[in-house]
Amino acid sequence: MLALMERIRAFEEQAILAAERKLVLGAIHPSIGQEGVAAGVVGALERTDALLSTHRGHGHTLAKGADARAMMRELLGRAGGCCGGKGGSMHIADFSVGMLGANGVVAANIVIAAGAAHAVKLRGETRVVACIFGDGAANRGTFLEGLNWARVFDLPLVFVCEDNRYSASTATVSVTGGEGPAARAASLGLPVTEVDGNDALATRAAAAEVVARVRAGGGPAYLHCRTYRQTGHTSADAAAYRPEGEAAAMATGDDPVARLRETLALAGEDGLEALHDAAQAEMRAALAEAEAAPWPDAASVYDDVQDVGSPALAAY
Amino acid sequence: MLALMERIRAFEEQAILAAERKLVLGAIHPSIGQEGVAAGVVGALERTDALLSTHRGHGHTLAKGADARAMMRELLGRAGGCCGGKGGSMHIADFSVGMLGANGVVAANIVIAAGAAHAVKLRGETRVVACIFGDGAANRGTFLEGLNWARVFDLPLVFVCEDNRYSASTATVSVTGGEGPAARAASLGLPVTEVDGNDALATRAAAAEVVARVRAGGGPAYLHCRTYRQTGHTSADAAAYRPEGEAAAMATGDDPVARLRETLALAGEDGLEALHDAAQAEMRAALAEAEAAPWPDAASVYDDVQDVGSPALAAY
Amino acid sequence: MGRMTYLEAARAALAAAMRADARVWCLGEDLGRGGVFGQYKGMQAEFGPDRVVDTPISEACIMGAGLGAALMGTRPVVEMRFSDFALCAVDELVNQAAKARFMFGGQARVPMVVRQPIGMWRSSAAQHSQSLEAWYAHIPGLVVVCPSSPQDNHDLLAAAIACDDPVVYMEHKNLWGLEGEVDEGAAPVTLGKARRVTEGADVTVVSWSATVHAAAEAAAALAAEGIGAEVIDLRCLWPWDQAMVLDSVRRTGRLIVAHEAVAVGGFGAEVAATVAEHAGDALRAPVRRLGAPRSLIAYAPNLEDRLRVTAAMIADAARDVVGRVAA
Amino acid sequence: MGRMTYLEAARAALAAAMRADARVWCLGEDLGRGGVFGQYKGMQAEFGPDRVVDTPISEACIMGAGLGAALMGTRPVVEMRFSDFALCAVDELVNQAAKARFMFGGQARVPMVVRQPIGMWRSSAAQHSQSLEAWYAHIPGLVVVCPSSPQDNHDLLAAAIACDDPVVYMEHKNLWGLEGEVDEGAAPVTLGKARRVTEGADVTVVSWSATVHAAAEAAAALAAEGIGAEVIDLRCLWPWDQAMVLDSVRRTGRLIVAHEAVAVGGFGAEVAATVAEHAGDALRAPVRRLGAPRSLIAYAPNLEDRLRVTAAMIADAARDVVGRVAA
Ligand SMILES: Cc1ncc(C[n+]2csc(CCOP(=O)(O)OP(=O)(O)O)c2C)c(N)n1
Ligand SMILES: Cc1ncc(C[n+]2csc(CCOP(=O)(O)OP(=O)(O)O)c2C)c(N)n1
Ligand SMILES: [Mg+2]
Ligand SMILES: [Mg+2]
Repeated sequence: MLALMERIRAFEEQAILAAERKLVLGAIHPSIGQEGVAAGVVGALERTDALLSTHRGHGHTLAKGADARAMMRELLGRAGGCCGGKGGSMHIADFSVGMLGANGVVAANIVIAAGAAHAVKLRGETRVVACIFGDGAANRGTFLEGLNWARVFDLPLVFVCEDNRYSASTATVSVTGGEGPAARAASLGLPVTEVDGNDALATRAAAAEVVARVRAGGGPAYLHCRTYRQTGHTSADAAAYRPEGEAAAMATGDDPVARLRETLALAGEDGLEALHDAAQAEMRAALAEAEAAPWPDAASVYDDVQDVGSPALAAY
Repeated sequence: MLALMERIRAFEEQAILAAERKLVLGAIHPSIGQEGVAAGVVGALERTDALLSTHRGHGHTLAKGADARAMMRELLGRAGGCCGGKGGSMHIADFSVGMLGANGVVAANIVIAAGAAHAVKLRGETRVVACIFGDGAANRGTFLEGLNWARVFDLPLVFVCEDNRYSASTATVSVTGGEGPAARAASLGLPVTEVDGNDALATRAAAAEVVARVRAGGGPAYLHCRTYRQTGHTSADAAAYRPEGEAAAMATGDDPVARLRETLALAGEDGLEALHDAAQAEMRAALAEAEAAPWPDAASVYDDVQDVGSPALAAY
Repeated sequence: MGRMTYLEAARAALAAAMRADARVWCLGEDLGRGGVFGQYKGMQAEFGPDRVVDTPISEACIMGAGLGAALMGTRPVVEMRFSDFALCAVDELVNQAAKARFMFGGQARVPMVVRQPIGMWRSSAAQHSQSLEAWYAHIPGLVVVCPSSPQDNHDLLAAAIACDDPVVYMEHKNLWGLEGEVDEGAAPVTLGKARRVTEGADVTVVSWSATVHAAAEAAAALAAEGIGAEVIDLRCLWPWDQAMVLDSVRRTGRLIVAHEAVAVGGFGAEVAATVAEHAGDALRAPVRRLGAPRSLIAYAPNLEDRLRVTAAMIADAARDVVGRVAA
Repeated sequence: MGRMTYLEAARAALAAAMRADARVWCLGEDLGRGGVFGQYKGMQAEFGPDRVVDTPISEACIMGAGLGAALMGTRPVVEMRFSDFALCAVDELVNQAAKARFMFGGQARVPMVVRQPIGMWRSSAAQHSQSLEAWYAHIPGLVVVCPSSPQDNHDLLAAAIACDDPVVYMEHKNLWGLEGEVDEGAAPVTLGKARRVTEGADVTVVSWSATVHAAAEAAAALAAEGIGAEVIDLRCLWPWDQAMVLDSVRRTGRLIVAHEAVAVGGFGAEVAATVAEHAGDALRAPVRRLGAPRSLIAYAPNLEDRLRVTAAMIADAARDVVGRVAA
């Protein structure tokens, strides 16, 4: 688990570096500080389970088993990217491992996940669908429609709220009525579990229990993970909207990677440093390789639009 | 209050008759059986308060003070209709009495009402906005967005759910997760009041208390009124989807008009029959007058589109 | 072969597809009771509530769930009841379903049909009468189909269900009761092929959906006056049969495009502009478009009628362009 | 007068309107921090959080609340952050705001401006780069404005705020930093009036928003070759300045319409079709439209670039139509 979290952090660090070097083209939303949720929750899924993620989904995607090199190529818009360089960070996906995509539209993945779970139920499969979204997403209408749908049709769907307190530059509580997303999920008939998302082991335990219950036909469930993003909203956001010292305090006092490392060290695990170094090396190599990779074939701009009709510019 | 409820019922009866005689052009959604909510809730509002209604809003509109003759002309699409014959039943409105319109889109009025209340707060007025919607509307995303908005901005807004158990031909509980709209409103931070909507006096008392609290700056509130529609979804719907005898039982055992009449009779009120007869006469006259009214001036199809530009067909 | 209505023809095609392929299912409000117009009558009884699904009033989730289920390999037919209500689910259709295959580099396929009943229908007024087919023709990734006859509603719906990309399928509410011969065993049609309704040498009249019948009526009147109008039913607005239209206009030298939707920004502009660009030299008279004025659809019939494109208007336009010799 | 950016010009116009009229206010996500691009920088400090409102991420309610507040007599400026997110609020804009005045027989007025930043911008990819102005031009009841310069972004936003009907105001994300002279005291402009960017006798080039700059660049290149291109910036797509365009085409005999949005179903089709209909006889060459292919906007720059309409493409099209003598 620590290996995965080190890899996620290393990937994000290289991605931020690449962004600073203008190799990453669009905006990226780093998940540094939220590795406990990615490893804890996504780690509790089977490879054949489906996952729908958000604009801040690098960690989720890695945790589901996607290839870091293909992901980094995607961030750099290069051929060989997991989406052929067409999607970028906010549309990163790897269907081969059940990662049905990040999403550039907040809370849009909630109703899509309802459909994915509906298909699983329709075909009587034992797969589980997981849908991860942020605290800000709970204020869009799709939150109500998706959770209600999952409850009404009794679907195998785990809704995971990655609550990092912020919606871009807005403190989410300031624009969220009532007790928050968990209370809303309960009012829609879903059992609610809350966990310290920065305690990776506790998160994994909670997630495992919820996923098992859902896989056994217990119906949809809601898992609320309190966490914190240590970077700005995007890699270019200085996040001056946050109280003085908050980010620093979280980075030192409540860092999921550090907390797990300490726990394992206490338990006598060794070779932990090696995990860190291996992760750093892997992701540095991924960036170097991505930087050297070619651009996608220009003609691919007309591929995968639709089978009928020609998207090519008519002879105008 | 009984006078108003008799007038609402008489209006609906004449409207259904007009529909059967093909004088009413589009579909209408009668509110027979729900007069207690209209009289109880809307009756608790001031003339300067604002109301947003639904596709089933004839009773609300009358209760807010609109002229029955202008409403009947609108149902027949005639000149002199409260919307000039352009809106019809599903877009009936009378801004002069603060009735900001029915709505052909379920739950669309909830976010519009949030804006109306936001304007009231912005200008520091003591007006209240009321938004009435059906039980089915609680499954659209605008329910969550509108109630959350009202709570976050602490708006003078009363959300009223007219729960008649059905969403067209679907029993709403079958497609509603959790405990229902009231529980959802509570999860969004709104105080909830529930009342027997077919007990007109109890509904008026509950509404008066809630409206007073809201007017005094208590923030948004939710009022759940249990009621029943004695007709089909539309005047042309035989409603075979309802359990055998349910409608008949409600019409005899739980009719809001009959219940109020009995209560008033018990209290020694007299002249109640006269209210019924007067209402019937008023609405028969309204229909007769509407039937004789001219069609709108054809050129008005280009009026009230927008000030700039010409909607008229270009010289094609 | 059998005589059936436009509505029954679509129901037959959907039922046949569901019998043939277990992946095909449909979802929407009140489908159990047959759907608001009856297009699903008896289907829940035959296929069960798990394949003919009654949904909450949650358009964003009806559309979004259709997409999610399609990504997982099922083939949903999403019923939006009125095209106007699909405006509550435009992010799900346009930002998500239309873009998934491309955005994810071909990993995703979205074999989803979105049924959106369009058109003016017995004073439904402004929020229940719209025809926004031009919107979806403008969106890369979406196929757009507008059937005008019972046979087409059968064949085109079958083709749409068989298509592996999202199809916006727009039936016209005024045509539900239109009767016609339907061969349920007809050869499958290709999406994008138009249909020549009448032959004619003097003017090409392009249309789709309900307005095809007004065009055919106009052609009959014109024939009696010795004017040969060639009526072409596009059937699909993307892809659309440019070849058939350009070929016809090169023969007749005159184009009229007629549709019910607002003329400004209507798909008629795309047809007229394309003809002007690629067959401009063959034109013996300026192209003509007939569509609704840029006003709203009123409840009162006499106001609603002011927005209609009628057979008489089409015939007049034809007489005008035919009467006019090249400048 | 002062030199300022396209972004600063709009901020100046909004601030001036808010100072002059207490009914004007603005709402959207993260406005307190200046808005995602900085268009609201410093405004919450000046006007307070009640008139520069930070909203939840609830696009349907941001739009719906704007409408409700407009119905009650305030004049909201609704910030949608990206035009793509407005697709989460199409019912509120198109079924409700655009129709309220007409549907309610003139009882309602909706003095609301909906700011929707459009356009390709630094690999924002498919869900953050769209230009759907053609959609809203097709909707009765909506005014559609697409500013291309700092002065216009000042004057047109002021005019939009003063308009008593809903205006879809589409600023281009790539123009935020464009600098220019802005006279904050300039006479108010009329919505619907186009702007002649260059004079020319040989070909009329119609455009709007960011593509106006590509057209102007092409005109400069063509001038050097002795070809006079008359570039017209429509500024408004509804109402649009048909008179200026038709007059120009009657003089030059040639039309090119160039825009960033997808060509199929783009507003260029409306302009081209209208010219073909009303000035067809003056055309010495077929009309030409330049717009994006009907594919999706990719993340990789070399793929994104394949969808751009460039100055070179416009110049080539001009050379083609000028070189071509009437058939
Ligand atoms: C519908 C929509 N509105 C606005 C945005 C712009 N946006 C992107 S991320 C974001 C904040 C989301 O906050 P949250 O859901 O808590 O996720 P986090 O970024 O905290 O992981 C916003 C407003 C968007 N992408 N989609
Ligand atoms: C967004 C939307 N979806 C569907 C419809 C069609 N429709 C009209 S009324 C109705 C049922 C509404 O039920 P409820 O909200 O309980 O109101 P009631 O009719 O019971 O008063 C439906 C599905 C609509 N008008 N708008
Ligand atoms: Mg967050
Ligand atoms: Mg109901």
